[in-house]
Amino acid sequence: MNCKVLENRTIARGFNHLSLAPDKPLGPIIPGQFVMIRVRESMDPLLRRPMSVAGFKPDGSSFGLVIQRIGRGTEILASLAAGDRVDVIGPFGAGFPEPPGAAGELWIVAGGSGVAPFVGMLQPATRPVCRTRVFLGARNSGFLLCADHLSDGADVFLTATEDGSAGVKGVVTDLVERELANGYAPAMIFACGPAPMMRALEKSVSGRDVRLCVSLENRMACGFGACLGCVTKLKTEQRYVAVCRKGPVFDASTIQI
Amino acid sequence: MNCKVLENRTIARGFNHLSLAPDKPLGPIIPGQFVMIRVRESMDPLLRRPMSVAGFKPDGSSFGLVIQRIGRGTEILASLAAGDRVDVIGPFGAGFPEPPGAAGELWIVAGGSGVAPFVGMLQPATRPVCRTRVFLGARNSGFLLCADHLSDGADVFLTATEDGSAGVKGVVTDLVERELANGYAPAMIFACGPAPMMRALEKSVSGRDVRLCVSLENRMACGFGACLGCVTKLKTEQRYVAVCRKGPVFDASTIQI
Amino acid sequence: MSEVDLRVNFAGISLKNPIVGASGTFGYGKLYEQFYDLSIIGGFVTKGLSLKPRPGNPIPRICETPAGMLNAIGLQNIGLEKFINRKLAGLESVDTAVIVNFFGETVDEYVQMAVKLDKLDGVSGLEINISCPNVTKGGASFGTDIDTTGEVVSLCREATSKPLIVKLSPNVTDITRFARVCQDNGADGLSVINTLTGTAIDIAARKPVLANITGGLSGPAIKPVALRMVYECYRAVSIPIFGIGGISFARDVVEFIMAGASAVQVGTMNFVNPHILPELVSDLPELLASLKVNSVKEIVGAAHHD
Amino acid sequence: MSEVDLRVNFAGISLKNPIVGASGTFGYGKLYEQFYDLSIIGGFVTKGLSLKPRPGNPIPRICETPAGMLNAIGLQNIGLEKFINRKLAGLESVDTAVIVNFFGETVDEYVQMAVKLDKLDGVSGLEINISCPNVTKGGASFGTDIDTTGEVVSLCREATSKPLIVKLSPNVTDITRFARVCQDNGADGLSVINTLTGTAIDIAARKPVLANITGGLSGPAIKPVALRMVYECYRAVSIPIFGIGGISFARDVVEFIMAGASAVQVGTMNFVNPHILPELVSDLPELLASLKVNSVKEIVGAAHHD
Ligand SMILES: Cc1cc2nc3c(=O)[nH]c(=O)nc-3n(C[C@H](O)[C@H](O)[C@H](O)COP(=O)(O)OP(=O)(O)OC[C@H]3O[C@@H](n4cnc5c(N)ncnc54)[C@H](O)[C@@H]3O)c2cc1C
Ligand SMILES: Cc1cc2nc3c(=O)[nH]c(=O)nc-3n(C[C@H](O)[C@H](O)[C@H](O)COP(=O)(O)OP(=O)(O)OC[C@H]3O[C@@H](n4cnc5c(N)ncnc54)[C@H](O)[C@@H]3O)c2cc1C
Ligand SMILES: Cc1cc2nc3c(=O)[nH]c(=O)nc-3n(C[C@H](O)[C@H](O)[C@H](O)COP(=O)(O)O)c2cc1C
Ligand SMILES: Cc1cc2nc3c(=O)[nH]c(=O)nc-3n(C[C@H](O)[C@H](O)[C@H](O)COP(=O)(O)O)c2cc1C
Ligand code: FES
Ligand code: FES
Repeated sequence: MNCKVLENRTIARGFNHLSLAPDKPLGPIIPGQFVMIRVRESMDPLLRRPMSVAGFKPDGSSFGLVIQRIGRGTEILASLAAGDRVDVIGPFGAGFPEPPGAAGELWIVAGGSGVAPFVGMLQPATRPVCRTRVFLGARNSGFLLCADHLSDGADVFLTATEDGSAGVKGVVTDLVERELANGYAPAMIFACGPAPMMRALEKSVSGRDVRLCVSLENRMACGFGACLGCVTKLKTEQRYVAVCRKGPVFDASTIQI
Repeated sequence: MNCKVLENRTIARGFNHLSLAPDKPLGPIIPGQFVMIRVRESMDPLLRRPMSVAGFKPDGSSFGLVIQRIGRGTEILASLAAGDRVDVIGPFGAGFPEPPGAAGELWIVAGGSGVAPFVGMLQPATRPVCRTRVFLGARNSGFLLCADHLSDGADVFLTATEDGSAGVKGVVTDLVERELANGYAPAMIFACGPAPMMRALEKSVSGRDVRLCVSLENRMACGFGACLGCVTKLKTEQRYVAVCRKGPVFDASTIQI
Repeated sequence: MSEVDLRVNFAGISLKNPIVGASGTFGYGKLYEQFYDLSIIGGFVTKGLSLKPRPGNPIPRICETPAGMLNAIGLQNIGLEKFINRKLAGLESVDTAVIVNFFGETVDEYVQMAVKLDKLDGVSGLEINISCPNVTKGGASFGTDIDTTGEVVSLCREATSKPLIVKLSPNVTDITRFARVCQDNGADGLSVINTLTGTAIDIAARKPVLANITGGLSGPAIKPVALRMVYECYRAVSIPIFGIGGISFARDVVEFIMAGASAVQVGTMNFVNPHILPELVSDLPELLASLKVNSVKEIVGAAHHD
Repeated sequence: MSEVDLRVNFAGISLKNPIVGASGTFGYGKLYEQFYDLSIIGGFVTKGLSLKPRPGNPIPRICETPAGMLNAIGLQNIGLEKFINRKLAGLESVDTAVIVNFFGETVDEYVQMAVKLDKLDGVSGLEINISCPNVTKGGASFGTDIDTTGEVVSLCREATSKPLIVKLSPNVTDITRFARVCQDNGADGLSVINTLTGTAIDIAARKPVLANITGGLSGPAIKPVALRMVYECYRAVSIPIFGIGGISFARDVVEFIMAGASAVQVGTMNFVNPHILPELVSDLPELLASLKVNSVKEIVGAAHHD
C-alpha cells in the first residue's frame, strides 16, 4: 500500500506525528491494530517497522502514526516530509476487544507512544458507549502526547508526570492505584506503554474483578504470522503464540508480560 | 566532504546535471579528476560512485556533475533535490595532462556522459591556450549534452548524431576520421566516452604523430588506491596499475583499452 | 513476452513457474491468501515439521542485521498430525505445488516422518531439513556430518517414492561433498542453501541478542555465498537444485538459474514484501525476453558454458 | 570520558587503541596520510605480501553486493623486497603498530617470508594469511586444511620471535578446530575472519561477474557470521583475537570485543569512508563511558559471562 505523507509534526522532543493518505482507502480499522512500514526502498534497514494506527478518518482516506525516535528506522521515518511516499502494509493484528457496554466503565492507561491506539479509540466516530477514564503518564508536561485529543474523547482525564509539571506527581500507575483505592471499579482496563507500566498494572488489578488488556511491542519481522519471531509465552500452556496475529493486545491473564 | 545540492536539472532523457556546493571550498581541480559520492547513508548501496567533475567555480565554492542514470546508485543520485546533502570525497586521480602549447592543436572527443571532464576544461578560467577542436557525438540532437557550454569554449565545434538530427549523420569517430583525412593534425587528442569509441580512436591515430589520452571508467570500490579493484593492464609490462591513482586518464599507447 | 516458458519439472514436481516460497517464511501457505491467490506461484515449502509439535525457542528470536536478519525460531511447528488434519485439507483446492519440509531429532524420526508423508496425496514433494540439532550426537547439526547425512537420505529414500529433496547447510567447508552424498544416496534434488550461522551482541545487556545465542542469517546479505554454493553444486551433481538465499528481484532469480538452479525459493523477502512472489512471477518473463531467453529451462547453468 | 582506557596489549603488540586497518584495504599505510595522521589509530595490517611481486587477477575484480562487496584481487602486491625498501622506511616516523600480512604458495615460501620479516625493526607483528591457494595441493586453500595449517604455523613459529598472528578462513565447518591448532602450534594471536567465498552472475553476459569466478565477500553483510566465529574462538582458545568483518560503527567494535575480540580490524568500510578509523577512535570512549565501561580490557568476552 503506497501512502503519501500529508503532514509530519514534532509533538514532543523525540516524538513525531505523521499523517498518511493511502492510495486506496483503508478498510475498517480496529483500535489497537498496527501497520508495518517500510523504512525506505533499500536492503538496509531491511525489515519493516511496526507502528500502531493512531487515529484514522472513518472513510479510510487517511490515518495517523505517533513515532518515537529510538533508532535508525524511526529516525528515517520521522524525517519524512509532506509529499514523500512510504510503503505500508496492514492493518494487522486483532486490536482491542469490544469495550464494556453502557453500564460498565473503561479505563485507558497510556505511557509514551502507547497513546497511539487510543487516539483512534476515542475519536467521535468510534468512541465507546461506556464511561471512559483516561490515565496518561509522562516524564513532564511536555511529553503528555496527544493530551488534547484524548481528553476530548474521555469522560474523566487524569495525568501524572514524574516531575509534577502537570497533573499528579508520580507515575501513571500510582494514579491508577489511587483511583482503585478510592473505590472506582472499571469493568475493563486497556493499557499500552512500557513493560514496567504493564507489569505494575497487572499487580494492581490482581484479585479484582477487572479485565486487563495490554498491547505488546515484541520485535517483529513480518507482522502477519509468517516468521514466528514475535511470539509471547502463554501463561496457561507451554506454548508460544504470535503477537502479530493473536495480539498485539492480550488479556493480561493469559500471557507472560 | 559534505555538499549541498544547489540545483538538479534533467539535461536529456536519462541524464541530469547536478550542482553541488561543498561546505569547505575545494582545492584546485584538474579536468579529468573525479569525485566519489556516497549514494546515501545506508549499507545498501554500499560503495561510493565515481563521477567526473563537470565544471567548477575557480574559487572551489561549487562544482557540477553530469550523471547518466544507468542503475540504482545513479537513479538515487539523480533524484536529489536542491537543499539535499550528499557526502563526497575527492577530487581524485591525475586528470588530463597539460594540453599542447599555443602552437599545437587539441582535439576533444566526447560521447554520452563523457562530456563531463571537458566542461571544466573549456571554462573561461581554465581553457587551454592552444586551438581546440571539439567533437561531440550522440544518438540524436536531444543527447548532445552540454553542447552550448562546449561550443562556447571551443575554437571549432563539430557534432555527429546517429540519426542525423544534428551535425553530421554517423558516429563521432567518423567525424574524427574525416578531419584527419582532411589533413588537420592535432598534437593531442583527449577522449572520454564509451569503450568502443575509444578503441575506434586508437585505430584512427595509429601510425600518426598524435598523443591520444583516454579517460577510463573502471569499476571502483575506493577511488584512492586502497582496494586495487580498478586496475588496468599496462601494454608494456605484465603489470596492473590502479586507474583511480595513475589515471583515470592514460596515454592510450601505454594501456590496453 | 507471454511466450516465455516458465514451466519447470523439478525432480518430478511440476512447477508452473520457478518461484517457490521457502520453508519457515511461508507458514503452511494459507497465510498468504490474504495477499494473493496461491495458484499464481510455482509452489511453496511448509514450515519445518516434526513428528510432535514443538514450542520453539524463547524470545528474542529475531534480530535485524545489515541487509539481512538472524532467526532462532527453534523449529516451532504444529507437528505432523495437526498439519495433516488442519492445514493440508485446506490446500486441496489450491493449484500450486506443496512441498513439505521436515526434520527429526534422530535418524529414526526422519524415517518415521518420511513414511507418513509418503501417503499424503496433497503433498508434491518432501524436503529434508538436515540443518537441525542431532540429539543423539550431542546436538551437533546433522547437516555438517557427512555420514549421518548419507544415512538419513538413504533411509528416507527407502521410505518414500515421492520426490525427495535435501536442503543443505552452508556451514561446511565443502558443500559439494554433501551434494554428492545426497545424490549417491538417492536424493532427487537439492535445496541450496539454508541459513548461515551468525550472532549479534546486545552491548547494553552484555550478552547475545538472541536467547539461543546464535541464529541463522538470511536475506540479501547472504546472496553471494548462496550463489557460489549453487554454482559449485551444479558442477558436482546432476540432480536439480533449488537456489535459495536473499532473492529479492527478478534479476536475482536469473542469477541463480544461470548459476545452476532449476528453480528458486524466496524466504526473508516475503516478510519485507508479502507480494514478492507474484511480483517475481510477473517480472520474470519480461526480464527473460529482454535477455532473448525463451524458457527457464534453456538457461539453467548458463553461466558455466564458456 | 577521556578517562576510558583504550590501550590494548595484543599478543605483545602495544596498541594505543583497538582500532586497526585490515589487510588488503589499507595498502602499505601511507595512502591514508592524505586523510589523517596515522598515529591516531592503533595500527594497520599491510596488503598481503609474498616473496616475489604478484600481478594479481584480471578484471573485473570487484562487485558490489547487498551491504557488502566481492573482491578477487588475487593477492596483487609489490613483493617483500620493494616493501622493505620503498614502504617500510617511510613508516619509521609514524607512531602506530605496523603488522605485516604475508602468504606463500608453498609451506617453504611461508617460512622464508617469516625468516626475512623477523629481522625488520619497523614491523610490530606478523599476520599469516592462510586463505590463499596452496599450489602444491592443487590450489585448494591452506586455510581449509587442518594439517597444513598446523605445519605452516609451527614452522613460522620457529622462524620468528615476533608476535605471530594467524588469520583464519571462515569457509570451514568448525573454525574452532583451526583456532586450536594455531594455538597449539605456537600462534600468539588470531585474526577472525577473512572473507567468505561468494560469487555474482552477470546475467547479460551469462557468466560470473568476476574474472576469477569467485571472490571474497566482505563488509557489513558478513558481520553476524564474523561475530559468531569470534564468539566461538574465544571459548576455544586463550590467545587474543582480532575481530574482523563488517565493522562500521563504534557499537560494532563493542559487539566484537564483548564477543571475545581484544582488538578489531576494519576493512571494507575504509573504502566507503576513508576517515572511519579516526572516527571510531573518537566515538569509542563516549560509547564505552555511556555503558559504564572504564577500559577496553575489562569487556573482552563480556558476552560470555552469564
Ligand atoms: C504492535 C506494535 C506497535 C507499535 N507501535 C508503535 C507506535 O505507535 N509508536 C512507536 O513509536 N513505536 C511503536 N512500536 C515500536 C516500534 O516498532 C519500534 O520502536 C521501532 O521498530 C524501532 O525501530 P528503529 O529502527 O528506530 O530501532 P532499532 O533499534 O534500530 O531497530 C532494530 C530492530 O529492532 C526492532 N525493535 C527495536 N525496538 C523495538 C520495540 N520497542 N518494539 C518492537 N520492535 C523493536 C525494530 O523493528 C528493528 O527490527 C510498536 C511496536 C509493535 C510491535
Ligand atoms: C573515473 C570515473 C568517472 C566517471 N564519471 C562519470 C560521469 O561523469 N558521469 C556518469 O554518468 N558516469 C560516470 N562514471 C560511471 C559511473 O560511475 C557509473 O555509471 C555508476 O557508478 C553506476 O552506478 P549505478 O549504481 O547507477 O549502477 P549499478 O550497475 O547498479 O552499479 C553497481 C556497481 O558497479 C559499478 N559500475 C556500474 N557501471 C559502472 C561504470 N560504467 N563505470 C564504473 N563503475 C560502474 C558501480 O559503481 C557500482 O559499484 C564514471 C566512472 C569512473 C570510474
Ligand atoms: C524465520 C525463518 C525461519 C526458517 N525456518 C526454516 C525451517 O523451518 N526449515 C528450513 O529448512 N529452513 C528454514 N529457514 C531457512 C529458509 O527457508 C531459507 O533457506 C533461508 O532463509 C535463506 O533464504 P532467504 O535469504 O531468501 O531467506 C527459515 C528462515 C527464516 C528467515
Ligand atoms: C579488496 C580487499 C582485499 C583484501 N586483501 C587481503 C589480503 O591481502 N590479505 C588478507 O589476509 N585479507 C585480505 N582481505 C580481507 C580483509 O582484511 C578482511 O579480513 C575482510 O575484508 C573482512 O573485513 P571487512 O568486512 O571489514 O572488510 C581483503 C579484503 C578486501 C575487501
Ligand atoms: S511478526 Fe512474524 S509472526 Fe509475528
Ligand atoms: S578504486 Fe580502489 S584502488 Fe582504485
